[in-house]
Amino acid sequence: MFQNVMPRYEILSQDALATLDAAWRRLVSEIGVEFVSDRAIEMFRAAGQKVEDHTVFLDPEFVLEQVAKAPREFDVQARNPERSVHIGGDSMVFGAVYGPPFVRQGDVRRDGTMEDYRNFLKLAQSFDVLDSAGGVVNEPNDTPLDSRHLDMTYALQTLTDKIYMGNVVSGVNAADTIAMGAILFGGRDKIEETPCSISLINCNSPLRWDDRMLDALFEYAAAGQPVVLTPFILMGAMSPVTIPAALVQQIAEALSGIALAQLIRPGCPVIFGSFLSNIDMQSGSPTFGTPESGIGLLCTGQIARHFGLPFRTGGGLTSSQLPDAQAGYEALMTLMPTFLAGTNWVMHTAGWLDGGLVASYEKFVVDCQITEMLQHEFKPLEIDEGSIAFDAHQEVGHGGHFLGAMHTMERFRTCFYRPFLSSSDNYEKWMRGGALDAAARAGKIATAKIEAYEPPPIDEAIRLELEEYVVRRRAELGD
Amino acid sequence: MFQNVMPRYEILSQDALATLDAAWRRLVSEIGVEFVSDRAIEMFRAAGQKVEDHTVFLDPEFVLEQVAKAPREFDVQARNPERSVHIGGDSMVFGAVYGPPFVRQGDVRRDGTMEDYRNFLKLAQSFDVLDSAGGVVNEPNDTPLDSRHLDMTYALQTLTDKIYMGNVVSGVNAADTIAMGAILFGGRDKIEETPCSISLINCNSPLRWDDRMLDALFEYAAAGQPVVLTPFILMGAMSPVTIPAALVQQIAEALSGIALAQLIRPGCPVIFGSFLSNIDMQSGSPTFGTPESGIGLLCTGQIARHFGLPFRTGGGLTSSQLPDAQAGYEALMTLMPTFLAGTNWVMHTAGWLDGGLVASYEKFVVDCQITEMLQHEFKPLEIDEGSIAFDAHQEVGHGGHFLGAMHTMERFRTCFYRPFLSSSDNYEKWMRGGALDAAARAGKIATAKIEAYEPPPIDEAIRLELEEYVVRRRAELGD
Amino acid sequence: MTPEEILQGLYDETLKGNGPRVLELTHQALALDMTPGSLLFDALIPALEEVGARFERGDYFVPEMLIAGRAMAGSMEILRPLLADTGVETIGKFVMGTVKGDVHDIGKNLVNIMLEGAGFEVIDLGVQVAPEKFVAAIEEHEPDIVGFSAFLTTTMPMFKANLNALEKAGLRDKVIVMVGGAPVTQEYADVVGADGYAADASATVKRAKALLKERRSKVPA
Amino acid sequence: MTPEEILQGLYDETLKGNGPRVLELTHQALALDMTPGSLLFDALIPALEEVGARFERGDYFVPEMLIAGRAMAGSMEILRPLLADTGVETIGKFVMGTVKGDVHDIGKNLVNIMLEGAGFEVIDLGVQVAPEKFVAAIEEHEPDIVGFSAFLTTTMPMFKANLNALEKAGLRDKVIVMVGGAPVTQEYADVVGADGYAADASATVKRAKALLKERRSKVPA
Repeated sequence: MFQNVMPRYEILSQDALATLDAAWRRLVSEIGVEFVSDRAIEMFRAAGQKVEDHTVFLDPEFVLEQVAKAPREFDVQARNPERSVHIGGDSMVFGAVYGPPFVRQGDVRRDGTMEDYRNFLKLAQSFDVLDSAGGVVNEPNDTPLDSRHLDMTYALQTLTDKIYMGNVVSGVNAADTIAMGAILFGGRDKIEETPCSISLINCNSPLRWDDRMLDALFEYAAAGQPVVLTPFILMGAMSPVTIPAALVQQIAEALSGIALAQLIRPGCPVIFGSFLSNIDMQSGSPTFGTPESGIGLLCTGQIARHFGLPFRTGGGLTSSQLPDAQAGYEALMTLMPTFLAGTNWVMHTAGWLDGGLVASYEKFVVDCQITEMLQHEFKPLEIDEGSIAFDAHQEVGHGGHFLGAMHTMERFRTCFYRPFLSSSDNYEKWMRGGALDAAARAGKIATAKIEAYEPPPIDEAIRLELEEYVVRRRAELGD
Repeated sequence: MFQNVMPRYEILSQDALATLDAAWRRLVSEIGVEFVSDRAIEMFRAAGQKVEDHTVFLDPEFVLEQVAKAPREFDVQARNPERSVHIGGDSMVFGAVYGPPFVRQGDVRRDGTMEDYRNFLKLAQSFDVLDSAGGVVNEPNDTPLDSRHLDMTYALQTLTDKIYMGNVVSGVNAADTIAMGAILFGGRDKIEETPCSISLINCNSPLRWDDRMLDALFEYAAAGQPVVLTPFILMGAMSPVTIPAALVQQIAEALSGIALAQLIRPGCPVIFGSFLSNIDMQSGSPTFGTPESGIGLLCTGQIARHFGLPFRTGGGLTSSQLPDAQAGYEALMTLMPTFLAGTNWVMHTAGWLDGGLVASYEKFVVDCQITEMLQHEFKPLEIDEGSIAFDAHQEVGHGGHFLGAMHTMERFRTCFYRPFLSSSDNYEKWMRGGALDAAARAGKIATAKIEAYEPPPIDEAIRLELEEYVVRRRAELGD
Repeated sequence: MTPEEILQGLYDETLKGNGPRVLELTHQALALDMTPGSLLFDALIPALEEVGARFERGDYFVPEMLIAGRAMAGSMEILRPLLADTGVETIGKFVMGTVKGDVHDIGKNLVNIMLEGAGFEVIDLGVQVAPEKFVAAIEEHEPDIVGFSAFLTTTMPMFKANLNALEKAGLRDKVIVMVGGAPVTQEYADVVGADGYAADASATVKRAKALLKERRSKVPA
Repeated sequence: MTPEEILQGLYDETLKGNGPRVLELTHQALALDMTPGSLLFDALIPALEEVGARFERGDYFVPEMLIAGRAMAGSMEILRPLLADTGVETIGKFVMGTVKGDVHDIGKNLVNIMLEGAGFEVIDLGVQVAPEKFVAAIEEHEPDIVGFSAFLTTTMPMFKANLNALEKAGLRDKVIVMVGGAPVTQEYADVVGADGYAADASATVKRAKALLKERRSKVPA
């Protein structure tokens, strides 16, 4: 888990914040938010909010009262206590890509399988920059649909010892995920005390919360498991084309979802989510790593801090089909602002390709490399006599070199970050090494890591109990 | 010319600045700076500084007095007045890569030629994000050495109508460049009034200014042409391995060079230069786009502002041999901080590969793409009723789409930045298009731009006079 | 205005997406006793083919596509009953929906825009459309084609469920079935037994026209 | 200490770059009447070969290379005159400089570090070395190899100027000429008539050793 103690880059003036503040209040109270769930509607009605059909017209002050119940910061436990994380404040917690139906390895693009899924989990376990494999690193299309969530959760719990994300396809799946968490951590009371999963609840923007997502939300919130309430906005399609409008809509959607979570269980840990990019207005394709999404991301951080909530945004996003130059610059075009904004929970950190439709082995390694570089870049400078190194100048004089100075001898192993993927070989050496581009080298690293993978030890009794649960539930679900 | 009115990202505390301030004073006064030039030494001696052999022990207050004479901001004129630039303040001015002996096009890496040089100038003229082709976009190895500077300057003056950089190989070359500038702009008084070139004077770090560079400095400063005094620091070799030490050394070197420029001609426009990266301590290779260089860059901007000077740093730097993912993320890893710091003069913006040894056609296009994206990202948000778009929500309601909303209709052509290189084609469309990666697409764009290039009109009489000058001087130089 | 001028006007204004003016010209044309068929085939459809071509070339943006389609749809409201009376074939009728369990509709909306732009009459059932709803809509509207859109690998199996429901209702042979959505592939479409698949909106229009032509060449109208 | 222990100690301490201790052990060894040749071939050179191997593998960093080389150089100061007396061949003597007009020296310094690390005696003439200075240094030090380093395409022609100066001074056949630097290529080295080129420091060591071996196999020592 990375601590970002560098300054935040904030670009909204106080005036601008005030304008956005006035605007979301107007949106929730005059346009209202649709909750496609009778349970949710009843809760809002009982709390005195104006309800028409499935639309709730929210009193902004009521919303803020609910939001105030959410903790500013909280812990999520991993089965390896060293991997437990803290969400909020200066912490930045990173998870891998989430959701791609396809997988790319080298030149081949194909349906993702359970084999791929397990491989990506091994990679996620192997890279220290990642605090979590996430949840659906790729869709394992070769496993039965109704019980797939059991297989994925079991894999997350056994192949990695890091925190993981909960399945949100339905309320039933959510309940299974919680039950398996309770087994792993020794009882539901244990995970209600310190949660063990984070779940992604997306808003069907504009201004609509969908029944499936809400069913999952009810389960997780009731169990005190953190939920990321994410307005999922591609400007131009799901929001107006202007960034301020998207920001306002994002506040309205996220806070309305958070308010519901607090009605379900006051004090339930929540994360202010954001997934903000735009479509290409010519073709209609979603685009990623765009200037607009970068600006939106920086503003989002500032807004979340304004409401005193931990937030999620960013990742190694790109529209590119290959781990090429475009993938490199687009991923960083989102990851750099992710750090500048001090994002607390970062999904899609590694592996994302083709607008999230593809999980790529090579891109996974590229993204881990970029993230590790950023984690080094966002460290505070230590300025003291030692680092000012006057003595080194006395030793070296004018026009000399510092390769053998005492000051260098004391520090040379650790003074600079040494990348594992980037190459600084000169031309001849690079040619001798096979003239591999970054993608090819990344592929080799991925293969090597998967081969070298060692499963983290787990109590056999617990593993058996999890396995029995999976077998029993699979039968009950009829797969 | 881009105006960056976004906030600057500053990471040094006041205390840290004060410590660095104390340290450079100690460096210049106790270790001193070596000037391998009797003329320079005489000037410092005459100005009352303590001199021993070729080392000057500078009084920091004296240095600051000289620095105070340099203008905070100044103009540089291009022969097309619309391309003239302002250096300093919020302006960011971009030039292409400078100095590579080799060229890469597709799979081929070879010695650069005059043909390549002219091609790169055409590219630089074609991309609006660039304000200048720079100077030695690649070394034209197939032209005679002694008169090469004449050919390059002539090409810069005729193939582009943007500002250009002066040749610094020797005092003679500098004088020729100035003379050709005088021809182009109608007399030496015209270019002394508003300069027409910028020249790069590198410090032979640590703490040594070399005779060749100083010879060129004397010429340019006397003619009132701006000089970029650049400590060229690869930490670990030319400076101690700690960033604060490199920053202190950079201040000492840059300010001492600036002081000399002011002694030569008080008020001479100068730019606080910085080229700061590190070597790999294992292999000794220079590395670029590193976390350390990113941090150094951000600090440099803050330091230059502290001294009230325009500054140079950044660029699309990378160690990569190919325009691959590494080239993409390393270039942006430097270019993003370049914008965050509000760099006034950016060299090596486009085309840099292999640690600056190679100018690449494809990378040139990739970098222009990245820079154009950043120029869009670093625009202030307009927050007003129109951009908040409440009416659009009234029109669309919950869960609808905004593709046809009035608000969208009014803005769809210009609301989002549309990249010229990045592709957001979906998989099938991309396959139909030939499954080209970003480098391949960039190569096509480069070829198309060079073919479509139209020379900017020039007064034939002036062109003839320039040509005559080149012919006459070439004969005098014996080539 | 002469009939020629009216046709030219209809073409130009449809291209621009000027709905009110297209309606006005439609009324004027009918007042001059011009045939609905000539309006459709000599002005509206050529206009929308040009719109499609411009979109493909990258000249037209999605919103332009959309308003051109809307302008044409306005005119078609008036022409459709008249065309039915005269027995002229329209391009075709398309029932479209995102499958049950799935709320992704941006892709589907784009497809609808393009289909309308190409002269199809589109009935959009929205998102989360259950098999019974598809069956009911097909019975009510008797479309030429039905489209299922799915964006989740977990909802793609609904294609099969929908097809089974059509079988059961005895409608499978009465309608062409197309499927699409980001995770869908041609292979998957073949496996579930759909008649057609397309990867994006303009491909959908081409494929839909081709399938219709094929069908009509087999089945007498 | 036994002679075995001393050799082991020399090997270990050279590997660590512990200069003072290496000197001490050298003195102890000579006090025990061990031969300079055995110190050189059974401890120092094997140690430096291991250093080179570790560097190549990426285990050793440049500064470690540098202090190991310095440690050995310290011992060689003492051994060299003794070896000369006994007629044992040392690894070789290398005069190195950056050519006139060029101030780039990082690459050259690295090469020097690696050469010293491999046991060469290196005389570094610094930067901006004029042809006359190379000639004078070769006359004074009688090296086996001279190296010209250039980093600018504008200073690479100095290779030719240096070679001409050697010709004129009648030294061209007395010394192996190597060239290098970032913009230099094998082709260029061939064109100007240098004996060897290498692209980086470890390649330089390999190439230098190979050239020496070749030369010595031809010319009797």
